Amino acid sequence: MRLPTPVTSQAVEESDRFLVDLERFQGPLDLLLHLIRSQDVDIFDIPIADITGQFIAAIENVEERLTLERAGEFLEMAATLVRIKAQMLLPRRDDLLDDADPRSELVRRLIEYEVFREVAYTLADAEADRALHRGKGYVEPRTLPKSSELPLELTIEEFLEIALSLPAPLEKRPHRAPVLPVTVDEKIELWYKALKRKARVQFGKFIGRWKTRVHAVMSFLACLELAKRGRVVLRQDRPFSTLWVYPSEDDEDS
Amino acid sequence: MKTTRIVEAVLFASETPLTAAEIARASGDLSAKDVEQAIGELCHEYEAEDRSVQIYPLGDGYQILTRPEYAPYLERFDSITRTNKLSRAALETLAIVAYRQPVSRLEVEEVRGVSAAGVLRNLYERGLIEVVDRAEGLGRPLLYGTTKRFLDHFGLRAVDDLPKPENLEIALRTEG
Amino acid sequence: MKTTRIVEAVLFASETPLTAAEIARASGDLSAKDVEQAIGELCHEYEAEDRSVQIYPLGDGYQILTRPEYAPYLERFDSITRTNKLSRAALETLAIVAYRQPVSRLEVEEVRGVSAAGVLRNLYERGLIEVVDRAEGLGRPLLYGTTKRFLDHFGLRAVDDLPKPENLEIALRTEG
Repeated sequence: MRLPTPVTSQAVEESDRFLVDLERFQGPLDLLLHLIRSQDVDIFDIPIADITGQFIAAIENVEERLTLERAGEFLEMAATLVRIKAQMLLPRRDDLLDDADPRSELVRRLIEYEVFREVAYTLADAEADRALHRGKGYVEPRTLPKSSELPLELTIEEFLEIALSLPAPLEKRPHRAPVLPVTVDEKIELWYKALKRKARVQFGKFIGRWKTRVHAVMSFLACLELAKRGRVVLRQDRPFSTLWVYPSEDDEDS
Repeated sequence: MKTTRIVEAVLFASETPLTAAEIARASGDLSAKDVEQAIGELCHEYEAEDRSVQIYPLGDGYQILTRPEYAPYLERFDSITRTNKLSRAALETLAIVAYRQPVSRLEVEEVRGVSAAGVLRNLYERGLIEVVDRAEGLGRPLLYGTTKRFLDHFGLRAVDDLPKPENLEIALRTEG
Repeated sequence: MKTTRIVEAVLFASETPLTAAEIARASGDLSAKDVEQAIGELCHEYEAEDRSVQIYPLGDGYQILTRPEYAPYLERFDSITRTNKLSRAALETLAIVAYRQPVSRLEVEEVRGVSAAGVLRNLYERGLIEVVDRAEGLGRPLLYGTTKRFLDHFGLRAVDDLPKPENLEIALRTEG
């Protein structure tokens, strides 16, 4: 992953001073701020060509040490810088407003990030200060008995009294397989009935009358059985689309 | 820094008794004897100022503990009393698990009407309940049952030895 | 029993910050206001007697902690709770969450210019941030906010204790 390096020779020489350990930096904004702040340039008038060159030089040298994700973050910023640099080279129209400076969005992000970077330092100080205050339990116990090893303070009377105070047990839900309330044959009869009056029946509508799954399953099995017997034709245009049940052409005769 | 104050800080920060030799680890300049002496001074000081804590010798060590007369005030805080007495919520949950096992968290919550996750974890950590199975169905929830420790505590051989719910009242009357 | 002593006993026995209202639970005769007043008196007393501990406000509660000058003595003991210092990535992310809460992962990533998923998960697991809401719109992203534990970790009473961005030195520099 080589970068295009359209950098002036002067910038390349300059950049030697900014060979930096990228691990130190939290990301492309952090590195960029470092380059800007360490040279005392005006953040509102960033010398974009120089800074771009330094930025690319800084990440080029350590590129292979970065994970793909981190490298991507730095490369994205490099691309942004190159784009801004290109825009700066375009002739500016007179009626252009100040805030149309191609750098303005970058400046906004840099300042925003710098504020939070500063807050992070404040937090680090607060953390260090708080860490000097130790609460109870800081000194590691010699042998803290596990609660599963401590003797339990509970009598059978206390336990039973609680058990008695509980609401009556709900009816135990049966865990055995339910006796099937419906049969395939019964559903076949219902299909015949439904199809007698209509040219086609929507499967979903047919089973919608019953709430439980067993009805749907039995209805479907009945359908398959009828199709096998050549009594119905099943049609579904796409997976998961409506399933239509048609009486077979010759069904009228039977 | 005064030795008494260093010893006080160390004793405060420890939850368990520390021996004088252990406390002396706080500073290279301290001997166990210095610590013993400082503890004596602190005891007098706490006494004179009628403080709510005192330094008690426990085993071969020392620990700062609240004075017994403050125990009633502390009993109101479940979180800070460190006895192995079960809370009402824990007892109810244990009773449900004992009588309905194997039982899921959801079933416990249905009976008690409140979230049971914390209480179940607590009972689990105390070794009173354990995961005995997973239910069929959505998410295959864990099913809890009581442990051998639970049975041992009540001198029962099996869960079936627990009085039947319908006999509970009798059991209470006869044993109570 | 004097109120100050009851409050002292309760604070002493707790390992975490307690609010005045929580401390007041110790006795039916106590109000949160009584507790606040007692804490004020105890602070003066500990100050006057040059004790090694003091009562510190943390979040909306209070906790007895050792004074900073005794930290070096306690360092010499093994500790289970020795605080792991947070990384810069974690601190920056926390700063953004603290000021912008409720805030989404995407917003954090936009400000820092780097991926935030790992850091946010880490902060969440440490209990320093929590999910406070879901945003409207595509995918209804989670919105994060800081926790009580965040305040405790940094010794803050409230998020407002953090410096206002406009008061930071940096803001002056950019305007100059």
